[in-house]
Amino acid sequence: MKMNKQSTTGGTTGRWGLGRFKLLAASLVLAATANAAAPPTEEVNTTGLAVTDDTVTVGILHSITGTMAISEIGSVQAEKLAISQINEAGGVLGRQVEYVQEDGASDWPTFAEKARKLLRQDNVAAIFGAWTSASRKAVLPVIEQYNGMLYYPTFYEGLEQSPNVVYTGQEATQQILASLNWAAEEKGAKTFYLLGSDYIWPRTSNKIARKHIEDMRGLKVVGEEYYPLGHTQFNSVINKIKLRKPDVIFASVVGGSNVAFYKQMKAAGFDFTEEDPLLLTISVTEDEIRGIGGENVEGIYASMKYFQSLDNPNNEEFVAAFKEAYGDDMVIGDVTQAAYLGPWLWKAAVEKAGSFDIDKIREEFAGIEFNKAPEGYVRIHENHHLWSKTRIGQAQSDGQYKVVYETEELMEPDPFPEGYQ
Amino acid sequence: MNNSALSKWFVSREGVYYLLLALLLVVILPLVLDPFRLNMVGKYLTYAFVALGLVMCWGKAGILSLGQGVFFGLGGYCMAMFLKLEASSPENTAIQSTPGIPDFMDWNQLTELPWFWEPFHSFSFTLLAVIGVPVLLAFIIGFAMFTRRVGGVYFAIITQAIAAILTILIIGQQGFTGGINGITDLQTLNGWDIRTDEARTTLYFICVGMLFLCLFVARLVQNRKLGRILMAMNAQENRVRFSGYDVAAFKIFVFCLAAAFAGVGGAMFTLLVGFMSPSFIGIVASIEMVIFCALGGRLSILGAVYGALIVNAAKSGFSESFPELWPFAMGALFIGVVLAFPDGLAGLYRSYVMPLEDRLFRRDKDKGAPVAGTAASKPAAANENDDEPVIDNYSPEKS
Amino acid sequence: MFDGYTTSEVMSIFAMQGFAGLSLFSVFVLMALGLAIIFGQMGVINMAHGEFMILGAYTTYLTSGFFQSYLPSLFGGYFFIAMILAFLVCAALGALVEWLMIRRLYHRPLDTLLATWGLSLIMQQAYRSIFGAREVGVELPEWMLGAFNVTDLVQLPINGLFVMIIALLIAGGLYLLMYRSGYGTKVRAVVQNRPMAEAVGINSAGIDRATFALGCGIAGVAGAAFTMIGSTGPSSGQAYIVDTFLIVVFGGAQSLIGTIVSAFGISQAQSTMEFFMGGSMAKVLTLLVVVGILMLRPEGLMALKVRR
Amino acid sequence: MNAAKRKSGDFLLAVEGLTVSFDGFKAVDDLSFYLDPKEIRVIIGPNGAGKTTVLDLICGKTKASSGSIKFAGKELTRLKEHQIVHSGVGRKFQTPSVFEDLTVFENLEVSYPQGHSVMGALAFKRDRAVIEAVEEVAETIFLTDALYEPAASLSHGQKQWLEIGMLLIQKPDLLMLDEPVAGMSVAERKKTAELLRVITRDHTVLVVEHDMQFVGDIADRVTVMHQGRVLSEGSIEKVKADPKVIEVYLGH
Repeated sequence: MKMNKQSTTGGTTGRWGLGRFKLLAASLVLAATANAAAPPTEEVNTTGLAVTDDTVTVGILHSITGTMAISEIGSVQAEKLAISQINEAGGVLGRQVEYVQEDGASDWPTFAEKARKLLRQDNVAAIFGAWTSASRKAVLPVIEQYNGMLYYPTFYEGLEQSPNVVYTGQEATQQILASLNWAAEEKGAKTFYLLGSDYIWPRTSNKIARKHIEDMRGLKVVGEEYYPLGHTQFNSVINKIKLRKPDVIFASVVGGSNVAFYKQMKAAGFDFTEEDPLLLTISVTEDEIRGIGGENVEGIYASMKYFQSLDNPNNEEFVAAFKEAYGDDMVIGDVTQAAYLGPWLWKAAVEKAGSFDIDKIREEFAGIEFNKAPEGYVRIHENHHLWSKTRIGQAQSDGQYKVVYETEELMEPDPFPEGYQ
Repeated sequence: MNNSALSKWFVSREGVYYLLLALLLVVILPLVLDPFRLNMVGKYLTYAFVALGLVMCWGKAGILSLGQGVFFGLGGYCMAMFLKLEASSPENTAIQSTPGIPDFMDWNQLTELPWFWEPFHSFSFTLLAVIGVPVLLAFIIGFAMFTRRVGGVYFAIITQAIAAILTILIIGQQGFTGGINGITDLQTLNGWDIRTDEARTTLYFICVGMLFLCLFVARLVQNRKLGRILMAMNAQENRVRFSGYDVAAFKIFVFCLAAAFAGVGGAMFTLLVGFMSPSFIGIVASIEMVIFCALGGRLSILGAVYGALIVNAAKSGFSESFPELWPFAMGALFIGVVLAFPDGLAGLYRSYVMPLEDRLFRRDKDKGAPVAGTAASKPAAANENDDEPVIDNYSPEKS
Repeated sequence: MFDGYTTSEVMSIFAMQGFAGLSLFSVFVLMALGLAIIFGQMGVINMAHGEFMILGAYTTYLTSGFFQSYLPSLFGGYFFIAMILAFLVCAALGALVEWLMIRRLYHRPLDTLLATWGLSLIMQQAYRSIFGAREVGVELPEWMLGAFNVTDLVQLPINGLFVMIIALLIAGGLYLLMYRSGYGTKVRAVVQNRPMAEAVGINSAGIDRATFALGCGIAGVAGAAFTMIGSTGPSSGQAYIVDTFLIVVFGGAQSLIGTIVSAFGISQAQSTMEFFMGGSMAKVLTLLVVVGILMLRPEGLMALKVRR
Repeated sequence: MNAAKRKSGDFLLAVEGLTVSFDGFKAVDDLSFYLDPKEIRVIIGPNGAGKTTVLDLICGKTKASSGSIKFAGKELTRLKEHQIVHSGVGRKFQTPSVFEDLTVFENLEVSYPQGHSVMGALAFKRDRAVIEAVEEVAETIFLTDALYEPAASLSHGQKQWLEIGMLLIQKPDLLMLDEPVAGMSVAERKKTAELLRVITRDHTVLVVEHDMQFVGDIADRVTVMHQGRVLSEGSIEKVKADPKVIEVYLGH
């Protein structure tokens, strides 16, 4: 079997599809010049990682086939973009970053198998990857066994804190608590209807949401319901919503169900711009809106940490670079941005530690800051999650969100929230 | 089989095929592959158990089940439950609000172990359940369907629906089952760390051993009158029935046998891979297992092993280099096998390679010919004709 | 559950829930009819049925894009064109598939199942390569969005009504075709006695191809209609497999009426249960009941009792 | 008719008031007839008279709507097919249904009345008794030379004999044959008649047949069926002379 190493530098800026043809686009000139200041390999790599005098190899592990490919491709694009930008800026410890990309194929054992391959055979210095909780759970034992480091981009349910993972997305409380406060305080919401796809993330999220709602005076949950993944008929639950008349529908429906749900809500006469009821989702990013259609979700609110429309210089640069690399019609969702942070945070940690060694990097994570994040300033908490803001955006008919609220402070990540379990 | 018959069998053509497979799995692959790749081969072999069951159930008896993943999954979950309980000792889970129960139960506010988890503290019970639970379910389904003469396409669709039901249930009841994430982070088996290379290699050999055990059981069934009845039932169900056989009982038996094989495969999968998740129970996984069997040759016991090895090795190879092409290749495989090679690789081998062998080794053509009545003590006379020839020169690592 | 509601509110909800049941019913009918003729009349299990539906959906997507770019003034009516195109595209592909594949497998029904599954994998990946892995949003003309406000509480979604009308038209049309036309007589003749039908000069191969194409074409129309209420992505078609097959089998093969009765029963059961319990449990219970009844009555609801 | 006065237990087979309907159509309607041990009885009748259905009912392939079938004092209507076979009823189908992939030997061996349970079939051994039984039957059905040929290579007539042989090896008390000479050459018909006469030395035989010449050759008694009922019964001459029978056969 052949090793498929690829190097992306400033040269590889075609659509991501080019990557699959394994174009070797190494920018040797850049690598050579950057090399001058690089510390010797034996000092920065004592554990046999794939680090040479001018290169360091990392792994990208996402599904690019199967049902999850829809969601994960944005993350792959963002990670490759970050890597190529890092290379343009001189690489990491004077070494150009190369990557080996593996396909998890939407299949959890495949993820574990490929993670093992990346760590055992390719000796990658970091893995950027996994998207669903199930794929993360599958690779986790492997990463821990071989002492790798995974940079995981998706907002997720929490309840986990591994020394071998950096969680660049939000855990559940960071997405939920502030948005519920906002709905109660700004919108005067009293009653909530919780609705989700039937698996761990919506169930855990709704558990936290329910607890938080019931802790606030006068607020209550009037319904909580789950539909199997891929379910496409929501008329009955729409009737129940009409019957219960909640102030807020708190939705965590995912995948194809999402499309069906919003189309059928719209058809049943719900105009979300009237905010009666108000729909607050934690699962619809700009990516999903492309499939649902902007006209079907106009007026809904989403609670995320990042929206493509964020108005700050970092984000302007990021959006421009992303579109230049992958085309003008690209949209960038919350997870895509979080995936973009992975390589940068790894670079910062390596440089702070002065070494690629996983054990040395791990010591340095707490407190690492990244000022150039498209979402603004982020910082790594000692529990390996990120401090970040919660933002509420309202969907516009063009498929973008308009930010209507953001927390003053960075929210502290709390993967094991006391009292919510 | 007495000793001389046994030694005779080993030098027979069929015996050589079994020896070659053993040579490949026990000697060649472990020498050629690193522990990581060997573990992957082990994982493919666990699918061979399912394919073997399908050879008996679908190939021989004509019962196509699109729900074999259910039995594979049940066997795997039984093993995973035992391992998870071992991994969730009170010391390991001290930070939980209820120490001593699996982590996902704790997250779902369960405060004590559900009753149906309790017996899985016992290893012997687990071993029993790995076969017993799939067989019990197969018996219930088989009894309900076959005594009412549900068969063919109807049976296929109902088994598919059962796979769908079980998947939704397992995903929805996450407090009891681990939900969509499955049961993960399995560490030790009776104190033995199953994650190390040495353990994985040992488990690989155990898996090969179990596979051969199942192969011999399948071969026994095939070569006895039982096997002939199954084949006969497939062709002329009414004639068998009116020759005095309880057709439903035979169908139930072979369906349970296939379920038992699948259950063993599932348990080995859990041990080799280190977790179990509902994605192996679903419709897609279940149908893929049928293609392993069809590619090897739906009538060929050894073909099932090669089918599983080749399809999975090709899948890994393809998806490493051309991920987009894999579904095309897989689709073409389904269509091609069905349209052009209904007997799979075993059929191709029989038509193209065996004549060559005959010429090369000048085999005694009359050997398999029937023996007259005087040779009453020779059960082999007619049996040898039934023995399925199989491919032996395909290496899964050619990709 | 209904405490604190006025009678009129409760009545409205019942009316709405009845409508929800009917709309699920029409979805099921649309899904199952195409399969029912193929399976019932030819005994072929078409596992790629869902993918044919999605082909219809993508056709609609392309048509909508074409109208938006070139004929914006006619956008309001594009959907009708799209449905006709969806039928034609799917029927053409269906005829091709029958010619290449299915006709060689009429005596091996289980093998058609596997071969069409292979076809479905290829179709899915083709969609992924052509249209991308992401779902596509099909834009609808303004008049098809929104709802009729019957009372303040009772709102009938226009697209739901639209799906119902299409289901009704197709079911009616199919009935006329199968039971009131020369083609239908020939189809039934071939089903009942192929050699005899051939002996009296019916081109049975042609009938098979036409029937398969017709079934696929109806799947295409269903797919086009579902762009209004569901998602259009490479693997969206898989979501329909289990439901569709169960409906057809439950209804009893060879009986179009059976398919409709079974779609009605399953949709009402599911929609009622969804209202009183969670969606997941409702689905599990519905499937269990259907499987249970099928075990007791394997020939399905409406099958004729014949001498076997 | 003297049969009616005797108790049904005296007969090998007593069919009384047998009725079956398919969606309202009565294929067999209140049918009664009786077979003596070692009798050879032929059922004749026009197409659709319900002849094959009667055999189906006796062997359990079709369940009766009402009525009783007593075989050697045992009620058959409540038994399953394989239990009926085990009580001593063998059935040959209209189209020969032998196992084409198996040899003649194996076909007969599969029918050998031993190892009929799943475990029995697993433990079954081909011992001397089996081989002797197979060879004996093979001789009776003129297939000794073809014993190790695959059944697929036999002629149509030979397949019919093989299927009869598969019944014989079960040692049934009653053999039911559905059109045993259909599609046979004249020579084969002769041989078949000969075969049946050998068989009736030890067995009772119930035959459904169209070929009147053949019926005349073999039958002790003939039952004529029409529209699911018995039209006439008796010796072939008596039946041929019955005006009701002439009416049915020639009337339209």
